[in-house]
Amino acid sequence: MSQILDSYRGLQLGNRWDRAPKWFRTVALLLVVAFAFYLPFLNILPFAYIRTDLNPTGSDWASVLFLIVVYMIAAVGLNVVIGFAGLLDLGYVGFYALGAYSVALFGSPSSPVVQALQSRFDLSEEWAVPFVMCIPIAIAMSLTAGVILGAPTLRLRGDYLAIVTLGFGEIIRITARNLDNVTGGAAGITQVPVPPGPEIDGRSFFNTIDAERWYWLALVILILIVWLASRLEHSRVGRAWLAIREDEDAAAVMGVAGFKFKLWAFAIGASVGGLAGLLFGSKQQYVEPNAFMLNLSFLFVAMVVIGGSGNIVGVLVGAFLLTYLPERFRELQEWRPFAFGLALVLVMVLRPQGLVPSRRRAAEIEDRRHEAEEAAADA
Amino acid sequence: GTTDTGGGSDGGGGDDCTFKIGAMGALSGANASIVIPSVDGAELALDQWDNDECDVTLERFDTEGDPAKATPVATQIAGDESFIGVIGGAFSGETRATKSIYQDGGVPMISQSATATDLTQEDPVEVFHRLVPYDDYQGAAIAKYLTDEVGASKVFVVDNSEAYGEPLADRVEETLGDAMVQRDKTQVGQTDFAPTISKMESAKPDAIFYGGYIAEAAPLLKQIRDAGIDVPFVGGDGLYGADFGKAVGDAGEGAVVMCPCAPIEADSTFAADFEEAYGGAPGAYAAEGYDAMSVFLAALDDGARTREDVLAFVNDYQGEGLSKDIAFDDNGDVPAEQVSYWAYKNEGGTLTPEVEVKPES
Amino acid sequence: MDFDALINGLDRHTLDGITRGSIYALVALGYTMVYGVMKLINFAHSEVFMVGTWTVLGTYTVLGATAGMGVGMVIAATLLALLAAMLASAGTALAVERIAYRPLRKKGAPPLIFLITGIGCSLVLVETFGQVLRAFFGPPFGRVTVNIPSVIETKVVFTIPGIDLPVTNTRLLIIIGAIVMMIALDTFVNKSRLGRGVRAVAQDPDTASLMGVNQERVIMLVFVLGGAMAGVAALLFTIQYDITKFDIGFIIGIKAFTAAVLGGIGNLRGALVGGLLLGVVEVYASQIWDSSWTDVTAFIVLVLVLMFRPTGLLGESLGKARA
Amino acid sequence: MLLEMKDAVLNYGKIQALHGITVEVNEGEVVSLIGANGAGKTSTMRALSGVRGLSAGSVVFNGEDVTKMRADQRLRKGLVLCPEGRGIFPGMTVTENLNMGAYTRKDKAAVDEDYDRVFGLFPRMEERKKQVAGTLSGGEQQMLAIGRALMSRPKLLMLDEPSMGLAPMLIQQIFDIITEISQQGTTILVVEQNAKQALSRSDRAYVLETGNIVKTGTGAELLDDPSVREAYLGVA
Amino acid sequence: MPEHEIVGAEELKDTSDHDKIAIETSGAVGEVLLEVDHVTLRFGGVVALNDVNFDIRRGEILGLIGPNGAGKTTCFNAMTGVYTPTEGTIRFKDQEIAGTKPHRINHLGIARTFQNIRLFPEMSALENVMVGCDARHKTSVLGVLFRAYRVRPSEGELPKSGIRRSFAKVFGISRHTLEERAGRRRSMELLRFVGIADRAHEVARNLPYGYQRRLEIARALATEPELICLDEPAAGFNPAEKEDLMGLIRRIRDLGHTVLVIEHDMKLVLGVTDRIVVLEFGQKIAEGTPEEVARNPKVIAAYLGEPDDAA
Ligand SMILES: Nc1ncnc2c1ncn2[C@@H]1O[C@H](COP(=O)(O)OP(=O)(O)OP(=O)(O)O)[C@@H](O)[C@H]1O
Ligand SMILES: Nc1ncnc2c1ncn2[C@@H]1O[C@H](COP(=O)(O)OP(=O)(O)OP(=O)(O)O)[C@@H](O)[C@H]1O
Ligand SMILES: [Mg+2]
Ligand SMILES: [Mg+2]
Repeated sequence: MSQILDSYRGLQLGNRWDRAPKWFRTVALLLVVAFAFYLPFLNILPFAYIRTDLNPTGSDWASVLFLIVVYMIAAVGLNVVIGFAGLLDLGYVGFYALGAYSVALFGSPSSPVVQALQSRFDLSEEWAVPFVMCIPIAIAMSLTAGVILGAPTLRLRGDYLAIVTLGFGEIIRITARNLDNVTGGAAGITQVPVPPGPEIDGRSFFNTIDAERWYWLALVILILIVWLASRLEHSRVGRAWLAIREDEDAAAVMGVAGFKFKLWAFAIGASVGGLAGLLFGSKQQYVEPNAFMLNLSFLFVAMVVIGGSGNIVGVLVGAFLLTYLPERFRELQEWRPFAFGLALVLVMVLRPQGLVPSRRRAAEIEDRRHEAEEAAADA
Repeated sequence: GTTDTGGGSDGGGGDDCTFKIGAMGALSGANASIVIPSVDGAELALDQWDNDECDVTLERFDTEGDPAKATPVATQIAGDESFIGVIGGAFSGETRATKSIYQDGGVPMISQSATATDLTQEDPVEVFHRLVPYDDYQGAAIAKYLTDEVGASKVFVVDNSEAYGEPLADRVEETLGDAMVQRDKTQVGQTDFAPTISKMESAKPDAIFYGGYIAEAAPLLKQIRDAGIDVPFVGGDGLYGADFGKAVGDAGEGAVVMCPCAPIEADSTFAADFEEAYGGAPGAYAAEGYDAMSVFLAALDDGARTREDVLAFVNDYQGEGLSKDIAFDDNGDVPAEQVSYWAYKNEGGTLTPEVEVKPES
Repeated sequence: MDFDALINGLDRHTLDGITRGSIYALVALGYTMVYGVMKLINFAHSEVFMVGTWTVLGTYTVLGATAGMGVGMVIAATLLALLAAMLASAGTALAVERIAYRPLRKKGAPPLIFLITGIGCSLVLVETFGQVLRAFFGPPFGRVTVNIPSVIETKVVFTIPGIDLPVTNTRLLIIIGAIVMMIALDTFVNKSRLGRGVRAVAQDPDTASLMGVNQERVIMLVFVLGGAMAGVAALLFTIQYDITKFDIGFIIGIKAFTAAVLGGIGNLRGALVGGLLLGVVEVYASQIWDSSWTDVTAFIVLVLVLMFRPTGLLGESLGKARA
Repeated sequence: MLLEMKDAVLNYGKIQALHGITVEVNEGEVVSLIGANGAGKTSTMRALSGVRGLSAGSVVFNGEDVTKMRADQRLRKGLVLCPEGRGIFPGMTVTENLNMGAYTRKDKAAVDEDYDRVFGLFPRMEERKKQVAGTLSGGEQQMLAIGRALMSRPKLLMLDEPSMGLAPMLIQQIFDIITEISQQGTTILVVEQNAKQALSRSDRAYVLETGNIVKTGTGAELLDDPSVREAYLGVA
Repeated sequence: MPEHEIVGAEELKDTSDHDKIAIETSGAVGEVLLEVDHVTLRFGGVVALNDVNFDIRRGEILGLIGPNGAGKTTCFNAMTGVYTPTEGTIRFKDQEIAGTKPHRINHLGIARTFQNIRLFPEMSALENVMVGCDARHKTSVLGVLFRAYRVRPSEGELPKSGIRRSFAKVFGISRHTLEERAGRRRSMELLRFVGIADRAHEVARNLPYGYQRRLEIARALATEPELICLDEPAAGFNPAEKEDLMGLIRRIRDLGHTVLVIEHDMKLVLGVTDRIVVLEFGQKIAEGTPEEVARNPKVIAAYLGEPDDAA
């Protein structure tokens, strides 16, 4: 019973938000954004309890925030694929890896690719592709990969696509590991470039110590991506995705070019994933194939689903919780994976519509649940 | 870049001697068993430390061996002035990802087990030191053992395609030269090695080297023996640990594990103390962990009270450790002549020291 | 690239591949059955297999079985281990269904949610052996590789004449075991009344219930059968490889799922074909290159197959109506 | 009385489809249920067959309270629904579909007899024995669905719009078959839009409007009822 | 962002205005619009269509009837790109369309409904129709993302309030926004046209059967088809409802669409069509005006049976 109440409460909150006057929504949104920017310095009790460095063995709060935002970006991108277009992508980590590897391969002076370019064109040993140029390269590489993967496989239905994408993710990782003389092999690539910026106190602006600057950078990108993604959702594109998800054949007969829209979803998801990977690789200044294991793909999917697939706010919440909680509760130590698994099961069983579901999904599930309840005549 | 919220200590300058030392590595997850004993060893060194003036605590930071989890930890440690040193990283990947952070923060590191060559040879940083010899040396020692002790002239070299096994096997291959007949690769998580076995059957080696971890070595060795290939089997320090004998069972009888770790006498005080504190024989790199901590503690004994002091002290340190005589060269490595390699033979499920090997330097 | 090595020992590599693939096939059955009926990838199935391997270890330990026992003892221990593994795996599968899937079904949740609870369950089971049981009972539980006594000693039983290919008893057992189980299951589903019920629920649960099929029973049956097959796979696996580990299921699970898709998920015979093919492709690939490229090759073969046969080699057993 | 549904309430989420209706069917009768789109006819059938549970009310069949029984349990008691939209198994062949109809039956010989009976009624099905049912035309699927329902030898056969999508000739045929089955001793409850046909062949009928029974009487009575004529027979 | 504002609430009051949803046609009434030319379609051994020939003329209502399994739906499927004919060609406005992708055929101007309703069940009625409208919209995915394509708005399209008004005056309004608005308006209009505007915001799954059938028609109309194909639109309707539907079909024609309708209800077919084509066993057995067909002995034997006494 309490569950029903809960989900209604969730709904009502959304409704109230919709009904609130426009100025109120704008101001509230601005406040939230401002608070997000202030977060790394949050030091007022009791709010400061959310920090991850309270525990003596906790990790740096701003760095964790950065990682959270990077995963949020990835999750928002994956949500376009899973939540909007309804394509199950279990290899999203592949695009994330491509983004990270692009900036490393082209931007790091110690990458075999850059070294080959140096000797080919007689460049100095410090030369590498500047960071700013690496951004379009990363996006282009992951986007191309998305299209190359999508074009032959998007005709496949549902779960066939899942296994093919899963394979793709593995192919990327294994290839990166095996091609020693291109990617640095299992040892990876160091000296990945950072974004340019003024020097402060003899350190570059984006350095390893002042993680909050990285966080702010990622946050700006996240806001941009969220803004663009929500534009897609409430447009003919979002509608087309929804229609394809519900009945692809009928949609085709109604003039929806199913393949084209699915490919777009894939391409958009891929480039956002690549962007997230780029941020990650650059901050870390080091990429290695083991950072892109299959588990990360599952984690991304879990972020999208647990928060409420299809709803951007839900996905943000999902990404936040799944990244934040294990960091916050470090004292559980080696019990963390167990607790994590248990939490996944419990949360989903208790709230199958996700923590912050899209209203459409919530209503759908609510209805179905009533039906199912009544159908279960044998209580 | 962090505001000091919770950490009660106002560490840093003055004569006040309240400090923390971080230990960073995979304390949970699949690889934890390789790391935890070394941190326990460090803890033991701290417990046994006799100093009234200073109050030092060891903080264990779990990275799951994942560089992405290690960087926030490193930033945290670097940003908290009360940390005057770090033991770790335990693995090479996380060390690569974090050493520039520690360098920026000026935090001295002593790694108990990161062996990748490039860490000190390609882009060394001042703060990084390690107590284990790097892969090149290890590979050379293994190759020497194979040719000199085993007397092999046709070695079959296998690695696990990972950052640990691959460079090690590369180095073994390089040193062996013509004495290697064939090279093959396996994957982490693989259980069926039929393709490798069939390659071995046609190559007819007189010894086999495997650069990888126990999980794959156990079924591999079992399948080698099942196929009737009865030549000596040698592994790197990835197989060093009490688990090896248990995992491989009867098939592992006589297999050799090479480790840059001197045998700890079962009746030594360290072994006994460790047993008492942690309820088991000292595991992988326990002695190295102990030594790393001892170096830091010696710095405090010496009056070092800041990171710079400690770093300077570590750089110049010379002394006798549990695992070896300790001194660091300019790159942060222990000079080759101080390192000893030991071949341990698996006898009835336990690794017993067989012979010491010195690679030519 | 070394095609010579492949061609020279083609017979032998094929046998190796079939052995490897037999186990994939048995595990793939669990994926395929659950998928066929519930349109759901049971992510926890890999752990159903893992529990089976531990059960074999447990049974041997309890019986005190070791290498080199008499023939009678060996047969008895193996059969007992088989029974125990089948029961334990089936029980685990059923438990997963009860805890993670049934409540969702009652609430009419979309398929993605099942995926996540499946992943969650998988993690819980893995950690149960890697952490929880270790905390309470210590070794052999934990994150280390554990040896399982080779109760059946590997021996060459005969040599295939003409090509001079030795076949060992364990291999023979694995291949024959897998094929026999497949045929039995296939016959059951296609010929028996209950099997027809399974297929009916797969196609239209509501109408199936109008025909007198008890949907819940069918779903339970599917999990039990899939679980039992994973138990068989677990025994055969331990006979051949002699080890287990808390996360032993992960890779085999992914391979088996790939095999199921390759053969046409939802199709029992497809699981066999897909499993064997995958095994053979992998072994061939490790001959041509080395094992570090097997997964890449296998996935590329999968994509190629799906491009020409979008529903796998044998297609889905469930026809699709249009317009 | 063979079947009695009392004060049945059925909800779909927030939508209430049945507002407490009472329906009775006596042994041997043909009873029809007519009403506009969305009146709740299908919902009534679902509730009777057990595909959907009731929020309130009860169903008694053959003297036994079946309110809490699942659909498959009710089927075993002889309460069989041939659902709206046919609900055939698209991936099974025609024969296998018919087989499913006999899922709960053990009397092999009688089952074989029933095959012949069904093929006698629908020769088209015999021609298409091996065809996958999903590719049958709309009307063919309807025949299959009715045939399959007959295979379970129902005590009470419930048909939801059996004539939907059928060619005129076939509609005649279907109604003839319904009469025939009824004469062979099966009680029938039928939902129909083709009210004229249905009423003229029924012993009794109910008129459903937005989830309520608004009229009931013998078929002939309702055929003559002016409001029924206007609303459901298209005759002013 | 609200998922559905209550658009058109005030518009609902004024009566339906056909001009707003009438389509522009590009040819003269009576010319051949679609030509089915010797089409044969086999599924393995089953010959679903056997050398079928007929054409549809602009502006007419053509009935397609025949016994169950005669191949009527298959014929639709071939015309809308779901199936490709084994032999023969289908020309629409003199263009070969056999084998073309369904969505392309839709863009060319053919829309359809389905025999077993296939709406987008979780979308509201309005959204279902908007998907149809989108078929005629031009904004690309990038256009939606960046909204760079700006259009100078007419006075009526300008926002009322100050800042946004001046902004729109200077920078124009993105084509996407304008299309979106137009789509909503048109969809609402269409819902009203088929008579289900009162439940525009309800999820399609929850609509009563009759509403769903009409919603399918509205959705098909939204793609502005020159030819609309209705597959048994009256199935499951009672006589009174069928009467309404006949009116609706005529009004659809009046908007400028050409209509092809499959139906088993002879009263409806005879009452509404201009011409009828009869199929049996995949072959055309008759063609002509309703009167001719109803008298044709072949048709009576194969399909109608003895003179129909149904109401
Ligand atoms: N699955 C469902 N979910 C929600 N509402 C439903 C569902 N099925 C039916 N309804 C609603 O319940 C009411 C009764 O529907 P029902 O299908 O019983 O009508 P019916 O009399 O059979 O109509 P028809 O002649 O169209 O078949 C309708 O308003 C319908 O919209
Ligand atoms: N995909 C398919 N595979 C095999 N046979 C098919 C397929 N689709 C249709 N058929 C067959 O083709 C014939 C024509 O079917 P179609 O659906 O066109 O009939 P119809 O005229 O629409 O009949 P109805 O009025 O009953 O809907 C039928 O005999 C059907 O079984
Ligand atoms: Mg109905
Ligand atoms: Mg049809």
